[in-house]
Amino acid sequence: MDPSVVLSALVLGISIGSIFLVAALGLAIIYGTAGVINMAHGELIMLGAYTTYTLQTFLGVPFFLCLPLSFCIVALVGIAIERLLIQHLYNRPLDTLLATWGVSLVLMQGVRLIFGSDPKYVQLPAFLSTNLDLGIVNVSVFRIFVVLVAALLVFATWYTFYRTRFGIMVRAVTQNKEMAASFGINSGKTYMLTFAIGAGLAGVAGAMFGGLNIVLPTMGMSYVVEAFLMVVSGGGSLLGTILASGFTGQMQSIFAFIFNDTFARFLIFLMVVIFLRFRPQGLIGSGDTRR
Amino acid sequence: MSITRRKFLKTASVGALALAAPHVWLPGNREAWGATLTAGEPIKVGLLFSLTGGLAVPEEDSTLVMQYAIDEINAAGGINGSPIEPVIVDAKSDFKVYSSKTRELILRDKVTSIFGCYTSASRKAILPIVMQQDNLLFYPTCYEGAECTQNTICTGPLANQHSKDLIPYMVDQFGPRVFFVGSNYVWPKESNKNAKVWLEQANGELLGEEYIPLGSSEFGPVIEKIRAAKPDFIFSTVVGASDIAFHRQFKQAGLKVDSMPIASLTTGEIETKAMGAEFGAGHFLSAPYFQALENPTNEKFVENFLGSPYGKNGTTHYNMEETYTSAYVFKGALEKAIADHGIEDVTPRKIRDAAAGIKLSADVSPEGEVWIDGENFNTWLVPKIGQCQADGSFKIVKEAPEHVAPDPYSIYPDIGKCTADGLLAPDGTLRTDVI
Amino acid sequence: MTINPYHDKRLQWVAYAIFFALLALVPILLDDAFLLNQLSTFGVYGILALSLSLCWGFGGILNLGQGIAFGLGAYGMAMTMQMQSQDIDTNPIPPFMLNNALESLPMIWEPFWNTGTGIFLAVAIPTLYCLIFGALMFQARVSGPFFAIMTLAMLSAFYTVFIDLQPYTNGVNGISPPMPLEVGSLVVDPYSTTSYWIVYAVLLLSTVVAKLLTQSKFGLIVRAQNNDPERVRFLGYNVAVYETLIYAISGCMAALAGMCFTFLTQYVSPSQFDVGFSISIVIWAAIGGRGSLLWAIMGAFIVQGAQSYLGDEFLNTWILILGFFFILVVRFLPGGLAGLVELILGKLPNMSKQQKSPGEKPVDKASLKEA
Amino acid sequence: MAGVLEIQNLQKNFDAVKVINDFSMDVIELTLCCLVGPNGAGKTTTMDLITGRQKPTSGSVTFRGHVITGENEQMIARRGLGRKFQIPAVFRELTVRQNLEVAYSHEVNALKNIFSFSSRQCDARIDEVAEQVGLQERLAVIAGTLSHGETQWLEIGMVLMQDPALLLLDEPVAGMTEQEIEKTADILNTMKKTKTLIVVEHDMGFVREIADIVTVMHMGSLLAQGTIQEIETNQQVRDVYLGTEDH
Repeated sequence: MDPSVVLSALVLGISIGSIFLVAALGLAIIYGTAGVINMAHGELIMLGAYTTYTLQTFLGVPFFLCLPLSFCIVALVGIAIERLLIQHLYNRPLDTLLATWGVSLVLMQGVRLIFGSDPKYVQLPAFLSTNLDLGIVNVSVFRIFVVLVAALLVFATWYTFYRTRFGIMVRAVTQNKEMAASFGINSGKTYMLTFAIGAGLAGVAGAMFGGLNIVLPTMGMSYVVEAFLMVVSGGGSLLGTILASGFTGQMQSIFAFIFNDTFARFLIFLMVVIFLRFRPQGLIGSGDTRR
Repeated sequence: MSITRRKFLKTASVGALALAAPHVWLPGNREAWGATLTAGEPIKVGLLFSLTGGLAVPEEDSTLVMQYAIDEINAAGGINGSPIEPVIVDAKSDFKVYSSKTRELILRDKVTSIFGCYTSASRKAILPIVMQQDNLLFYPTCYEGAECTQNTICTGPLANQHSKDLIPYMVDQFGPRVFFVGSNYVWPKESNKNAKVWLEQANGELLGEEYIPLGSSEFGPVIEKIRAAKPDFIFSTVVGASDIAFHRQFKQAGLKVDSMPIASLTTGEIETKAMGAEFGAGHFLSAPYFQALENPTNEKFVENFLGSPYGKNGTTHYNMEETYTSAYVFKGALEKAIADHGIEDVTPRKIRDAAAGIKLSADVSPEGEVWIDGENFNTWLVPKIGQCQADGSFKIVKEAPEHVAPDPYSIYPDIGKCTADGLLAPDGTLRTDVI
Repeated sequence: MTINPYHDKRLQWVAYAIFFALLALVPILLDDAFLLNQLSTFGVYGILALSLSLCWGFGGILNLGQGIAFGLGAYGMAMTMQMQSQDIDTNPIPPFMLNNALESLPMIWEPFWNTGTGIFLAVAIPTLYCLIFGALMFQARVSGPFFAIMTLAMLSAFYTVFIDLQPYTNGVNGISPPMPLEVGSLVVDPYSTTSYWIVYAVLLLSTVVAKLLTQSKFGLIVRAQNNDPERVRFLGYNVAVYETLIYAISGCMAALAGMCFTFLTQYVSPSQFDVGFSISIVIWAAIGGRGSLLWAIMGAFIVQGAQSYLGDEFLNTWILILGFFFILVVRFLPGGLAGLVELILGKLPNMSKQQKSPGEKPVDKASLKEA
Repeated sequence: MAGVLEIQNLQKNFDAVKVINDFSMDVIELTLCCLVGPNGAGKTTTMDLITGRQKPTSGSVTFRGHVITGENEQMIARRGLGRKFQIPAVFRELTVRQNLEVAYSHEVNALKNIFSFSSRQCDARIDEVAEQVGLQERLAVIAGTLSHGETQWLEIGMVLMQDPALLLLDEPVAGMTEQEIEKTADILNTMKKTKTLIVVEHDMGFVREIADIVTVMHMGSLLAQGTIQEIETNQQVRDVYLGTEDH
């Protein structure tokens, strides 16, 4: 095969992996900390995209400012969901899954009622719509931008959870709720903030995906299944999710070059199922955490 | 061996058959239409489109424009003095609902005809019922053909009409090397087969053919393949949200619209509006209708429609116009059927038969004169090529010199030819209800 | 301790009998092809909700991919029906295959020439799939939300692959057999009482089988592993085998539902594998009451009935209403409507002094909390 | 008498930490052996290693002449090894009777159990065991509503229903009242006439009442073994216990 094609495939793999990662990051945090499978994650991404659209179209906020604003606004929605619903269901994992599915229905239809079902789009600064020609590979600036934002988000998340007091609290609660409580850590508040951060990350993801393609009430669904697979095969940890996203992104890109996109998708699903058969705890995750 | 098994099945089924007294239906026999039209009474038709869900974007417009057309016909005195009464249902973008709503429309509401569907999948879902109940479906958009039933009238372009002009035009303007990109389903694949025929005639060269999963928004690998192939233009049958992602990523990847434009069968006014005009500008579309068509009928249609309460979405496009003309085809055919048989004896099947050769003049049809083929009941029309402008509107750059005949089996001459009575195979056998 | 009449085993059987007697009266009392057909469709949904209640409500295995078995069964039936309208000498290949450049009938279609084999395969293949997938997952001790996500992933995989295998499945457009199903000399007209009775029989059979299963030792162990799989393992049972079996039995019922659905609609397409559809099965079972077979069935009738009659009334707000209702049920009424009925019956004056016997439904409120 | 359970050079590492370090022990048939030791001594891990819940890093466990290391939980259970957990594990949604019925695991084949509805043997055995653990009046009650002591007895009853040759009981009297402890001691003393038992326990008073042999673990290793009198006078054991002062 032509070396420039191979190189393109690899570069694209990084880009696809970073998109998977951005989509999965918030989910991984919420799952890793609170053990909640948030089925409304896709709709939080969608909310992020609509937030950006609204800020841009009606208030004229520039795109780069929309990213942090989307984070904040969707994080607030996350807090609302956590306070009103999820906090009552922490000891019923399957029920949180169902309840958040209900939330996703409500969010999707609510947005449709407000914005209508015709597609919207996010306006990008002109330079993000250009490309970078490096001779043998050609990369679009927007894809580089997504990779950079992904790296930034990963760093910020890592810093928050491993280098701040809040992070220590979160990990204490994750390890042992009762013990943490005896040290005066409010696990309810910790969960709430984690949920807010997870939702906020989905909001940023939405703001960026709005630039990559179309903004529709149903757009969340297309990311959510892949995002779940990243989290599950990564074992629910931050590092695991990064590795899983990077690896899957490469596979998707390479298979798409060799075969076609549809078959690539199918192969990935198959690989994840087989992988989990032999390593049910995921890439990074301890096996003996029962009882 | 087969006899004993048959015998067993027969015995086993006798009991069940005894319970099944009413509605026993033998294959080949069709149910009669269980209603009659009365002069002066409303004529019920079903509008079967999705008002919610993923298909709502194009189909809600179809419902609106049908209501507009029905109002217009009723205001002008209806059909033989009877007003048309639309029965509007929501198919919720779910083929199960299409199927059950069709039953509702035919069996409960006893509609005379159904106007509905935007996708072949939903059409295939409801055709068995429509055929069995011998009702009539007006399918008002483009499709792949390769279907021959006695219960469908289509007012959109078939695969053989759609790209006939587009391919030679693009080869002529930009060069012979082309790359095909489509969504992964039946219509793009069939359209591409037709396009290959035109490409060969135009001495073009096909560099590659790629299909994207429906709804997918990742065009990275495909765009890299296109970049490596360096075509003169791209022929696209990508649909829906994917189409918008494709155009956006095309520009973001640095492909140039001047040297490698996309010639599409789908990217119309709605899509360019949704992707942002700067991503659509410069690309081409082949369709029988554009909002920018300059003729008095269209100008009147656009003005009146957008001024009416139904024009709330602010645009007209080929799909809506094809739906609009289907209402007038129905009117023409029903008037003819009433004249031929008397209003009491009109059935949906007789309306279909009467539609053969029905012509809509340029005064009625915004896209210009069209007529229904007397054999396969698709539409003779004039495909036009438009180029998207910086503001998202289209400029007509070419109009076919004459009407193009619809032929659902143009690339499958071995299978047969669609006639009014069924699919006529080359060996002379006639098969009905081929779907 | 007072006994809630809800838990009375005899009264439970009476409730089942009344429900099926009412359903049996429908075709006798009314002669409306449309309503019959609609009720038959609801019956199919009822089978689906029942099958999910069996594996989720009793076994604790939340299957978000019940549409897989349903869809495979539906495809098997559609292929059988399609081949009935083909002729081995003059017209051996379904029309859509010719458009996809197939010169001869693919191998996987060959068995469907024979109606009996076709119907057998339509049940056997999905059941076999469930056995294999279940064994893979449960032996690796994948359970709970993890398993749910894996079923969702498989659902997406099936959806993708059935679209991609266009020459064999006609892709997105699906298969619409032009003729109704014929078994021997019996024509299963979708608008007739025949098809109604077939669906009725399948629903009745599934219900009886499911009910007996839950009362068997097997059912008891399945419920026990829902409480605490590890404890069951330490008693010497191979939990994975029990999980796999209940999952496969539930899948088998879903496959039967899929077959019924195909002869009712004469159409099948990859949207059978749509995520939304599989989730609605969960919604029916949850709203009706996952822990009760009968209420799960009624959940399907109630939600689908409301959807087809109120859905047009409320149009855009319908999904909103359904979503909110679903959230409320999950949050406040994990037992669904069944839990509500149980609560109300529990408040009534004590009617029966009978001792409770083993094999009852675990539907008191406390019992529905997962560990 | 032959050793019914032989543990040889058992070792379990979690990363670099040796949780069980070269632990060996023999259990003689029809005796009650108490496994004691301070928190973190590795008692529960030893139980896990014997019953297959965790796999040892090295070493072996032999039960009635079969090496069972590497076998999974259900295979070991079928060989006649029953276990009661530290945190009582009963089926909280099922009735007491159903709990015992599940525990009657003479037939483990799933396909056969589909066609099995009720058996007279099982009912007879339930009555017998229920009487033994004193729950005959509580059979119709949902297990989740039992008191803590009753839950402990139910789980002991479940292990008895299994009819194992060797019972491993992890802290059977934790959280019980004085009377309940006394009753439990009676139950265990009756049981050891027909069964071999290993009991993990902190409460030395209770150990004194039931133990034939006491094994003391410390830091994953065997510290001492002998009769209760021998252990109570062992200086090493005193040092370890004084260091932590646990009960």
